[in-house]
Amino acid sequence: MIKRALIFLVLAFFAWQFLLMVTGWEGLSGLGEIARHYMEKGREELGAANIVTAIVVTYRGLDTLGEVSVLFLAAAGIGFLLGAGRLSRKQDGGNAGGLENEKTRRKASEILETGSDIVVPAIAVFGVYIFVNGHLSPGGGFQGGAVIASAIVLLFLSHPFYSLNHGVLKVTESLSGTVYVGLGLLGLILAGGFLDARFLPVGEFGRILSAGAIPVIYSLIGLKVGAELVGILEQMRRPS
Amino acid sequence: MKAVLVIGLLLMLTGFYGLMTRRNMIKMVLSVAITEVGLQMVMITAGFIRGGTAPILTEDITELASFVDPVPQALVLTAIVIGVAVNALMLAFIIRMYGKRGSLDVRDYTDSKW
Amino acid sequence: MIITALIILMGVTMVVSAVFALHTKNLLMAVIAVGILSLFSSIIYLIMQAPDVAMTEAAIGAGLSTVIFLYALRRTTDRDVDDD
Amino acid sequence: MVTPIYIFIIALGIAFLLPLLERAKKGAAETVFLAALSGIALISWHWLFSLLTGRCEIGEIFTAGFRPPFSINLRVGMEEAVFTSAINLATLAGAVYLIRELSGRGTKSMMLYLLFVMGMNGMVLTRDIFNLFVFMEITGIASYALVALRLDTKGLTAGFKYAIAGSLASIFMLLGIIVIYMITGTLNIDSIASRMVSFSGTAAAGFVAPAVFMLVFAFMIEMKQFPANGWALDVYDSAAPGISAMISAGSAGAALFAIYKILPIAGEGWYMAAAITGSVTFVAANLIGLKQERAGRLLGYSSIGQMGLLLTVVSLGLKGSLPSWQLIAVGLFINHLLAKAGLFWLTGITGEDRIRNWGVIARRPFLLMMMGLFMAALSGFPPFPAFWSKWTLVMSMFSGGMKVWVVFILLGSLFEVAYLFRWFGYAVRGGVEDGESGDIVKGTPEKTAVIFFGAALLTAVAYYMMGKMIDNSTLMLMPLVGAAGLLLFERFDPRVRGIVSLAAVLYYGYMIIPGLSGMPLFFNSFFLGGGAIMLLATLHRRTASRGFYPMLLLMIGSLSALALSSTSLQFFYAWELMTFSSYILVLRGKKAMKPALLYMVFSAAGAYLVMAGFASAGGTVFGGAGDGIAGMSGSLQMLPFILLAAGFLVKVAGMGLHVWAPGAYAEAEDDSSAIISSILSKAGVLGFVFLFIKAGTAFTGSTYLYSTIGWIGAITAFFGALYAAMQEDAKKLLAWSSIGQVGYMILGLAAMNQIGWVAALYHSVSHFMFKGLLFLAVAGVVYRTGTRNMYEMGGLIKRMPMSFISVMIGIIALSGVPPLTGFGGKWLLYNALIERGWYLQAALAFFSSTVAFLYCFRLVHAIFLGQAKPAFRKIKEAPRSLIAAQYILIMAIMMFSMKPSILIKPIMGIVGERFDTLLTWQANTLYSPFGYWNGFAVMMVVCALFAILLVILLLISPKPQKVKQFNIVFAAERPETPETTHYAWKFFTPYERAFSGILKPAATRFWNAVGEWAEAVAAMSRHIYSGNTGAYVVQIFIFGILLFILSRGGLS
Repeated sequence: MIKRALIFLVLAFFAWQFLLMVTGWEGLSGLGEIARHYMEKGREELGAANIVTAIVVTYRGLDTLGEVSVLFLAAAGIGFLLGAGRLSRKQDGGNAGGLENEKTRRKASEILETGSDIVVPAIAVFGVYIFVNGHLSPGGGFQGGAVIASAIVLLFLSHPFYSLNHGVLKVTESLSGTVYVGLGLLGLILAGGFLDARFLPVGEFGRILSAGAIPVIYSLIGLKVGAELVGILEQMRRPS
Repeated sequence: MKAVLVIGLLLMLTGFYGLMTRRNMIKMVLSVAITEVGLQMVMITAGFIRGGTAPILTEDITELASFVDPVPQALVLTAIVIGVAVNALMLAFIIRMYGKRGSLDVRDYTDSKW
Repeated sequence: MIITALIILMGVTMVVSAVFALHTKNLLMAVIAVGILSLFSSIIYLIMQAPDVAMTEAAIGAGLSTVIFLYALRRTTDRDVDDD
Repeated sequence: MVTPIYIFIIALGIAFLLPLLERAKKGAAETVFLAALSGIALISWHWLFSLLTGRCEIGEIFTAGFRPPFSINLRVGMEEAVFTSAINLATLAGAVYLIRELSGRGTKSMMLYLLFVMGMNGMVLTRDIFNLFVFMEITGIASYALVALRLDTKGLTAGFKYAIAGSLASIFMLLGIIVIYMITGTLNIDSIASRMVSFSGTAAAGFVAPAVFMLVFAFMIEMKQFPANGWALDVYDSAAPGISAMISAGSAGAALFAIYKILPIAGEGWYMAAAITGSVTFVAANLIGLKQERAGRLLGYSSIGQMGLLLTVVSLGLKGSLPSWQLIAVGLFINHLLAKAGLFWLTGITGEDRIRNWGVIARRPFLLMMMGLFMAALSGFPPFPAFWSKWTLVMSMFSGGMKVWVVFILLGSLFEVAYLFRWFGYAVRGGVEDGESGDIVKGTPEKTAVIFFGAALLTAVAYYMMGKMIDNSTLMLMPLVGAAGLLLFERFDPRVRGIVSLAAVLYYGYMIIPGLSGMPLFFNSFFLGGGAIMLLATLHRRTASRGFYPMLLLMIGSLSALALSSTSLQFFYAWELMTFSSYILVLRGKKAMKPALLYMVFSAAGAYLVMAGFASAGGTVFGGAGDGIAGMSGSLQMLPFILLAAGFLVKVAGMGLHVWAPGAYAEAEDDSSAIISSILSKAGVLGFVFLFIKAGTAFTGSTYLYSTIGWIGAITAFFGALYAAMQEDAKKLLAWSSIGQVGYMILGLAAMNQIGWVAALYHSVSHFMFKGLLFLAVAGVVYRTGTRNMYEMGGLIKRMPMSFISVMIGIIALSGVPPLTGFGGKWLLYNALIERGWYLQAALAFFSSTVAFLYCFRLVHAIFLGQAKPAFRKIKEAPRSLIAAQYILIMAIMMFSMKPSILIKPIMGIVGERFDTLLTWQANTLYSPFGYWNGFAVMMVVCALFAILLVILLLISPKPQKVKQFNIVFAAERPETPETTHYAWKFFTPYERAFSGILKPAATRFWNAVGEWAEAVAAMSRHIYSGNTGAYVVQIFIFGILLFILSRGGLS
């Protein structure tokens, strides 16, 4: 009873705080200082059409590197938790972690299998397209990586016993990450600072090969994110 | 666009409610996910400018004021990825805990206390 | 105006599905409800002129996240749970 | 300069590459991993040293080639360099410590660790608020997974709780960040801070306030503030100790730094709320820790407490009410970092979570020593950094008028001391409750090395801070250097160590005493001379006696430093050293676990009173006390006087505050008891001397402070004697007697006239001699008989005649009858009291002296006279060195008895001219206004009287008849427990009945009740940490509401 009252009190309090925010909220009427700078100078400084990409990859590149690290950490953590030592049979009672699912897993239907064999590569290519064009149109490494990962999900669905080539996955994961950091370093050495994409020419606006190293970096991010997400999915799927 | 703001904040409150009342660990993570969606909506609203378009430049640069703020979008991008990563990690914890004790009830995991 | 109405409609749906997700006894339904919530939010982002975010939310928040939840469900329980 | 960006490049590059090394040669991954951490550490040290030596400016690092606020920038200033250096050093050491476990878990765990370190560096370095969030997430996620390193249910659960709490914090943080971005248009911390101010009055403020609140709320969760910290406790509790060490030490520091950056953004209104939250956390966590029985969780409570304290310091510092707060914060932080990590590491080595079983560590003297060192550091004993920080903190708080804060901080510290030393007591004395007592704690070489490294580093920082903080630091360092030097001799025979210590004390005395005069001369001669005699007595030791001589030397040295101190800080420093070293000496006694803890808690409380007293007086109370009474200034306020007097009353075991003393005096090792009760008890007397010199006669007229203290002295004297009479245990008897005797000294000092002071100082020396003599004699008897109960002894006069003579002389001197020294003391005291007009007190003191006869008689009668027990028929005289020390004391007593002027004249010189001169000498006769005393003549007369009486006795008494002890003439059967028929069994029962009304140990009951109450509160409050994640979530939210209310209160 006391607990219910407390919960009600908490909700009421935060509702009141949120209400204060809503009533006081006026919304932006114009761009703030840094946003204006990005919109005005972004094109000439970085040559990217998609300013969000410019921000993500360059202006706030350190955030993105951190974000990739978070994903990497989560993948490592999940791998550590679920991969390290087989999930043994119940230690203190209860249902063993989905072991019997392995047996009950049915083979997918013929149509799904064949269909996915055709669709999966297409989706993967689409994913690549998304991150390669990240500096020009909406989308980029994260979205592209996620799309690639969804292709893999489809693969998992259609081929329940499909096993990924872990070597390739691991190498992709490691190398894309390392090269990403390496490109950042190149920015430090050749251009203005760590993760500065301008060590490659800015190029002609609107082309694939423009905006300095942004497309390269975003592609690497895409590969990395894709590999991490696939790794996570693989770990979560596998009842080890 | 106060409507979006209100929806976002309502979702956050719903998430808080779930986090406080649910005992099923998966539902707790779902509550976190709901809260995060709400939060991201608030964040997007914070960058919204009435009449603005997506911050993607075209060959013929138009009036600057006609864009929405790109910065919150970049932040939300990061927030989404981080949120999902953490949720996945929490689920991994749950899977492993379930393997130990065969329960999803958070009250069954109070080994360390006081 | 239509857009506002659409947003409000979606918003109500979202809140309802959030509450549903928290109260249903069926975890699978709960996960799917949250997935729908995410999907709707990505539509709202699109309306709010944030295509990048919308794509991310759709692909990662609504898509992969849901799959991860489903995997987790499969590995923890295959029965409905009682929740107070 | 190497840009700190390389910290991130190294960490990420290596972390990304590590998976590829999984299949590589064994050890390759580990090597690369450690190399990466070393590289990171090197970069931060490189910055630290360059900044310290002024070789470089503050480093501003712009990423992406754009200036802030357009892109994220990092900064390495002094503060950042200190924090990253400390964190990186600790995490490097921690990695070495953990390397086997990490390596056993595969490269993934090393990646996690590496990014954990990177995250913390980022949190410290970044100047972008969103980037701060990202780095916090990195640190957080890495820690969630690392907590579960062992993959046990506890660890997994804790990781899950941590993740839930972390998610909540980041949700609130993002909400705050986005609103702040909205109104300032920037994410750069420096630009935000300046822009936030201009929003305080505008329309936007309406929706900014909730957002700012949520931002602060988020960071408060990260800071593990009470009561939103159950999850954190479970984390410390459940993770592998090596990991807990890193989370407690490292991420705490990074979070602290983060909040240091955030608070100015939130605005000044939040400083007070944060400071209050911090101190509430500090007190609450330490209070609840009192009930904790498990090491990991105990350290968790302590960690959280420290976080609270640090938060208080930082918030008050930012608010501008704490000058030199940076020094305080850095000192506390580094101290916490190393000491806490060290203790966690030790927990990992012993593998024992229940503190009751920590006796396992006692077999490893090195580890035990390390534990003692970390304990000392954590509780703020000198010379460790926390000591200097706490001193500065309390001083600045008092000078800023923040007295209530001081009360809370000292209270929290006291709780912390209580539970830490309770644990340490178990480690030294607890033994092993269950299981095989045979298992020896194993530590791998690298783990032991890491612990040693931590301790060494702590000592180095301590040395550095000491040099900065204290005047005349070389002199003040001497006791520590001496003790440390003695450690080198630990492997030698105890006699060698004893002789080396003795030589050290003598040489030290030879070096300093000639240059002294006044009170320092008196007390130094007393402490060092007495110490030397007592050291001689310890030479009978044949047991290993690990750590005994270093601590003894430290105690004697710190007493000397106490007498030499010329500033308050020096005084307090020496005082605390003395407390710690004597605590260890007490703890060495076989049954001393509880008495030692009581001693420590009371001493710490007394010390805090003293510290508060100094602080309330503005810092330099005892400056100039070295001049003796001539420096009497009368410039003390009421509050400092009371605080200091209360502190010293604890030390002299004034009635009501004495409950620690009987146990501590009696339960120490037998020779230590002699030292502690005869020498150490005078430290409080010294305190009063210094205090009264400073206070002068300021309070004699207007208030009754002096007479209150006088009364306490008189009552102490009375009750000490009374309780002594009721004891069955010879050492307890002497202990109570000591308490009573010190009461006389306080009474004499409080009289504030020349005779009183001469009486007090004279009696100090005299008491040292006879009480040392008695304790040593009893030590010899206990050594031979193996018991302390007097009714089990008897008839030892034949076996131990030398000891008998000692006791005989001792009790004559003690009871204050002519002709021995005790008489002079009493005579002077009565003169002083009558001169002052304190007739009632004089009467009480006189009555106490008569009571003293009761126990004196008993001491000699029960032990030495009567029939010898069969078991003791063959025992030998006490060891030679004990006897030698006793006879030196006897010679001194004889000499001073016959020629009191040797002692009294110098004392009169030292007391000096400030009081009206009442005492005069004519030849060997001392004249007071009320009479005269010629020691030599008295001696002659008494000796003659005794000789005549003896002759008469021999002539008239019939032939003596020998009777066997249990020859029961009047009954037919032999009693079942023969001891109870011993005439010394409950000898004074009739008196006990007569006095039963006042003998009820009211003080003991009172303090027991206080202790029980504190424990009950702790037991009750800790139930909020139910271990239920859902409940923790609710607590976090409730904490939010409380924080909000607090901030409103702070704003108005």
